[in-house]
Amino acid sequence: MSANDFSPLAPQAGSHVREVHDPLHGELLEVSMGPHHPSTHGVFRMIVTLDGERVMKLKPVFGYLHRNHEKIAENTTYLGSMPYTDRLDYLCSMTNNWAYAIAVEKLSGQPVPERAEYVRVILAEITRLLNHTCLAGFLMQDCGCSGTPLMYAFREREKILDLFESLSGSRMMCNYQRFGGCRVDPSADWLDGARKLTDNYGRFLDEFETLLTGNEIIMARTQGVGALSPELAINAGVTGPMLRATGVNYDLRKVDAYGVYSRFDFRVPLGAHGDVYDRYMIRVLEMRESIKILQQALATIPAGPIMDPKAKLRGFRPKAGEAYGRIEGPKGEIGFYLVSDGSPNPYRYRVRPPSFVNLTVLEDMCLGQTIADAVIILGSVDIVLGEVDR
Amino acid sequence: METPEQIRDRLLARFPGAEISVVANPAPAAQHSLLLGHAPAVEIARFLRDDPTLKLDQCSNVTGIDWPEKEIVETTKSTVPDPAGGPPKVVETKIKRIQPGYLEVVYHLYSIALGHGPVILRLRTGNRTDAVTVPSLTPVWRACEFQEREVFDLFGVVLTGHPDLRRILMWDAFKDFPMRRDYVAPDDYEWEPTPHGDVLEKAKRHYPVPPAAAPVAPAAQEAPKA
Amino acid sequence: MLGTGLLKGLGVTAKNFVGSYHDPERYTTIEYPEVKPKLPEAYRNFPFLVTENAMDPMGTLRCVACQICEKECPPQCIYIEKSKDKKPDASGKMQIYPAIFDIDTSVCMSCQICVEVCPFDAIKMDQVFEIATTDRYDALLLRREQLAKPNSYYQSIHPTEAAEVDGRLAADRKAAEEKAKAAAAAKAAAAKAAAAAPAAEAPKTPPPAA
Amino acid sequence: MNAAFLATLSLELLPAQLRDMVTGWLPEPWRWLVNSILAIAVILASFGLLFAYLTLAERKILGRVQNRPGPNRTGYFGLLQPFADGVKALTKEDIVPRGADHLLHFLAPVALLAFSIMTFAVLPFGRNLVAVELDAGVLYFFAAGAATELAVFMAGWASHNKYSLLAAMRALAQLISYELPLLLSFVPVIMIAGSLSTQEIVHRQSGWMFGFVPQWHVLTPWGFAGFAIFMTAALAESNRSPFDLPEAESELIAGHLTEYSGFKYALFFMAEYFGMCALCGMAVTLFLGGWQAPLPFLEFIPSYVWFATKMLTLLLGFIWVRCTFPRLRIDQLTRFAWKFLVPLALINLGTTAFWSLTSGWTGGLQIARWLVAIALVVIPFQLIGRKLSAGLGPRTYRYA
Amino acid sequence: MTLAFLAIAFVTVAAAAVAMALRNLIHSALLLVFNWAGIAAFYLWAGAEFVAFSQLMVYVGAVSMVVLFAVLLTQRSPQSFREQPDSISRVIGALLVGGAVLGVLFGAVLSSRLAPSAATATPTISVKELGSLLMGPHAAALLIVGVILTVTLIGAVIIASTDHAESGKDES
Repeated sequence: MSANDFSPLAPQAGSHVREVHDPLHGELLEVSMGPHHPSTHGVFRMIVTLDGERVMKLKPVFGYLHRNHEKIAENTTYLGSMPYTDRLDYLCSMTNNWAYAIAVEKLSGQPVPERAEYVRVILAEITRLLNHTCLAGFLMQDCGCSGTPLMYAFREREKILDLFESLSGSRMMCNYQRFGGCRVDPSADWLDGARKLTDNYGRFLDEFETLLTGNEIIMARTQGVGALSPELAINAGVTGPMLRATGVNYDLRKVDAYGVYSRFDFRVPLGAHGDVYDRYMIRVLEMRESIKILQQALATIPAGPIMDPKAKLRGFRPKAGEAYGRIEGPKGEIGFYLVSDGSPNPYRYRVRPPSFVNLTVLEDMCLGQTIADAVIILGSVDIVLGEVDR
Repeated sequence: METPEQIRDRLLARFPGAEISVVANPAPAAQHSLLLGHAPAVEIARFLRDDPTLKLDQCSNVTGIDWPEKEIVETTKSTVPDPAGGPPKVVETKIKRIQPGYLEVVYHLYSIALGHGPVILRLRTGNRTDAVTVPSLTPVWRACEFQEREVFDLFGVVLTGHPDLRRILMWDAFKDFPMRRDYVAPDDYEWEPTPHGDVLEKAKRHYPVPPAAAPVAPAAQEAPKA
Repeated sequence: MLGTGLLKGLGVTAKNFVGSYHDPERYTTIEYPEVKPKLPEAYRNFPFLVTENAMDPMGTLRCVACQICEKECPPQCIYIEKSKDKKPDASGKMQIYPAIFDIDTSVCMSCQICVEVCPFDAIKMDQVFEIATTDRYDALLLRREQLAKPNSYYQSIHPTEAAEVDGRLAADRKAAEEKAKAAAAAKAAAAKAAAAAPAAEAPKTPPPAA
Repeated sequence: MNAAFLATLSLELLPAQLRDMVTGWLPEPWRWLVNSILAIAVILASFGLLFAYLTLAERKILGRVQNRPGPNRTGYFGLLQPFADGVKALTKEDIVPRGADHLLHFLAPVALLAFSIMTFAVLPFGRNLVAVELDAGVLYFFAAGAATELAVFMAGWASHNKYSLLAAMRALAQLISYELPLLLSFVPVIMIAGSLSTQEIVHRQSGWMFGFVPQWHVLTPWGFAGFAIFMTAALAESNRSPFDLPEAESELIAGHLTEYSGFKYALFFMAEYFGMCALCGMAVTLFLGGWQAPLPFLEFIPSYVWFATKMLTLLLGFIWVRCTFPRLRIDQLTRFAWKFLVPLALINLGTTAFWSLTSGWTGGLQIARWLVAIALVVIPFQLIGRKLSAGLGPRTYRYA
Repeated sequence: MTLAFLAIAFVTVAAAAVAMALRNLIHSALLLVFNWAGIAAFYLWAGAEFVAFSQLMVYVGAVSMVVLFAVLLTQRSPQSFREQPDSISRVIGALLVGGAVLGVLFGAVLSSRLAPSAATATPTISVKELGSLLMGPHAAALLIVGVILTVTLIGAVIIASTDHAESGKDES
């Protein structure tokens, strides 16, 4: 293969399609899908080498949305980086905030009051509902449904975003959690709104499943497509629903039991084939488990302070040292590695993004499949470019 | 889950010649790490992954850290008997020492099989200019493939043994390494007449006379609708 | 039997089609320009400076130009220049006021950290989102005059929050007055004692009444 | 208008009377010419309008299914939307790629539209409302339909773009592999009706069983199977939802229409809708009893109204399917045609043969005849269906 | 009526002639389609609707596809056509075969006695009788035609696939 001159600055003669002569297969077609392509979920580019319909090679290229979030974090205070974590995985800002807060609390040994832990669990599970609903909608849109499941998913997403807006002030950029608790204490009627949402969510999921899960065309399009073996998944650091779809029982809410997850009983669904259908089903079953957690958490949320009184808002200087905190985000294990040297700015601030690492196996899953399947496999990996490129 | 010291001893027993030491972590999380030499790094990693009691099969996070030269001033207090027989004076001698800078790659390893917590490995380069190679652990865990490419892209650490070491976030024609402490951002600057702070200084430096094309702000400042 | 999944799917779409005519749950579109969206009270967009009353905005600005928000703002979009002279604030104390207070709304991301760190409750979050302009630079740079809005406006957009802030401020003012009164009383007592003891000493002039 | 004329005025014969009134005062040789021109004008006008409002109906129904209003800004409830789209298509710049074969590039949409409109000649819209009374009407219909592949090939080849040619090949593969079940599914109707003339087929379906059940072909076991196969194949022929591969945007390429813009693209769009209307019209004629009234006491409603309502319900069915189903891959699509529809259509021929040979059975044997016919339809469907979807099916998940 | 006859005849012959002359294979293949449409028009003019529409359907619908696919699959770059005949024996062979075919055609035309000039009333034959005729006495002919068509298509594909591999080498 010729030298890799696909960088945006290198002059591109004509369209991004080049004939590549491979002695083994004769005429191969090298096509660049993206960065501006309707089905690549944002500025993500795949350089696909096709033998007719079959994918022979697939090279993901990203970095188009790279704004070096980590360099910015090194020049602002610990608190100043919190609003930027909303922009990492812009679908799940609450879980990003929580992951960052946990890492800083580990770094500085900051205790968190009971009520704040419950509120954090509630918001994380609501974000999981939101993310998995959106994914199901986008995946079916890639399969070719003309927008119907996506619109149903967005109808439910609006209800969740209204909840976030009435609590934190902004729909997607919540900037809600602080080191040692949360910024605003959820009022009683907010909690009633959350209870109403979780009770009705089961009905929406049933309707969604009758439309999609039994659909023969979807089964034909997604079963057996993009299968991933458990050994490769573990070795490639895949985490989240994509890992559990291959049958590996690894859910940080059970393994690390961070926050107050140990007080709620919920189950972790596991797949058997690791293909696109399993990833879709695992996310739907996880939504049902999240509803169970939410109902228990909303029922037993204690009163008390939302913020640790001794937590310092400004002038926050953790002692020198380092810490790696991680939580089970909707897309997988999102972790923050912080090295502090005693100054108000972190010395090194590293985000461990789940979708970035999950993309390692994209080529392994797409080899041998048709180009139409490669689009669906990418959809099932559930990437958000803000988190992949940081 | 064994403490880093126990793991170090077992490793030293297993790999006699290797230089393995524990790097303490003063933060309350107390996640101490193991500093490995370059030669045995890959074997040690493979051993950590396959050892029945550890089974660290998931490499969750690979990070690069840049430690530039640091001037360390060590003040040692020593009591010097006063020649004139008076009370012994306490003399502070300051020894200035330049600690050579280096680039460091940190691996956080977890075990999915046994579910226990992070074992942290640290690999350090010789210095920050020419000896910037570190053995890559991608052959042991494929999870490191993209993250090690990111360390190469943003820090300039050359990971030997990596199957496809290219830039991953920046475009290939990019020369510098942005995440190093001594990285100077390119001064490509578009006219923006915001009249305050460093943006103003930058504007003055670039455009002593503001270009005529600057849009003329409408005179009447209508207050935004209340 | 092959095809039952498809038929059930058709059933769901039919139910939604029919539902969209009678069930408000299934007809979620708000036709924006005609129907204004109902904003929750906690909604925040760009910050604004609180003034005590509307008549003399520049005179009763709560902000004392302490520049904490300028330091804490993550994207550094606030620019403050202190005034040379002082002016009395609500509780009568002589305070510096900001000669220049700019917020570059093209940079601001409405993260409300400035509101959180402001010790004087001088800056709060606004709820205005229709601020499109034709000019990319000056129109988006809101100056002190455009930022200043009366406390009554603050009470109209964030009622509960405003009530709580006013309560706290009133309590602080009352506490400050008692302290001032107590200090005045103590000073008066000390002055009386000093006057009573050495008759010859000229009594100190009493401090200006608070 | 004299009283006698008013008396004989019945809605049923209104169109025929209007035509006679118009051609009445013309000399003999010109009457035939004006008559056919009038028929052409009426068909073009009515189906042109139907096309316009079908695009609007599609977007409104799709909107309502997705809990949103659909276009409602142009005119009341968006009624002027089709004309707005028409003006937009007209004013858009028509880009022809440099290397394209200009003649073929222009000819492709025109040919596609011409062949689609030609198929309307034989559709029986009413009791005596058929443009051309042909003895081999159905054969003419599918002959005109078969030429659309030619136009698709021309479009793909003339765009001088590797993608378009690749997509044209895939579209041709789809059209050809669904041509077979389409033709095989109407053969039983010809076997029972005994004639290729569309009016004859509709007359065969008149009359009522037990006083109120119409004798339509769809209400017989072989007829229902034939109808189902015909509609699935019609979906594929007109590139509609589960088979809309050529215009799949999430695929690699935008199909053989990539290099078309402006009014030529609108022509392709129009040809697709005309094709869809023609196939629905033919389905109504073959299986749903053409312009027959469903119940005896509804006879007073004119026949062309019945034809229109049945065709509209089928068109709404097309739109309903488009709202719900995802897209099949190219290999699944062709495998579905060759391994599922064609065998079922052939078996359906056997069922119809059994049905027509046993038409003499009465009483108890009648029920046996129905049961055997139904069995002949359902059992192969189950067997082939299970073999087709081997390995696919709902899954159960374990919890850790 | 002769005007209509002459028009159709002219279109048919012109289409065939131009098809022969054109260098662009695709254009000539499409012109061939006009030729077949012309023949279908003849049938229609003669009142045999069934034959006209089956001609339209079979030729314009299916055989044109076969021709176009064959042209596409065996599309070789123009310069690899061999312009000059290989050897004299080939030329003589070609002429002999051409002459033989011409002789047979003229023999058949001359021997068949044309009906008297008055066009006999077109026999009103309904589709049902046509069907039974086709399935009865002429069934064998129908089956042979079907087999020939399939053989040609499979042959085209085989030639194309072998050519494809061969042509793949010399020009990428």
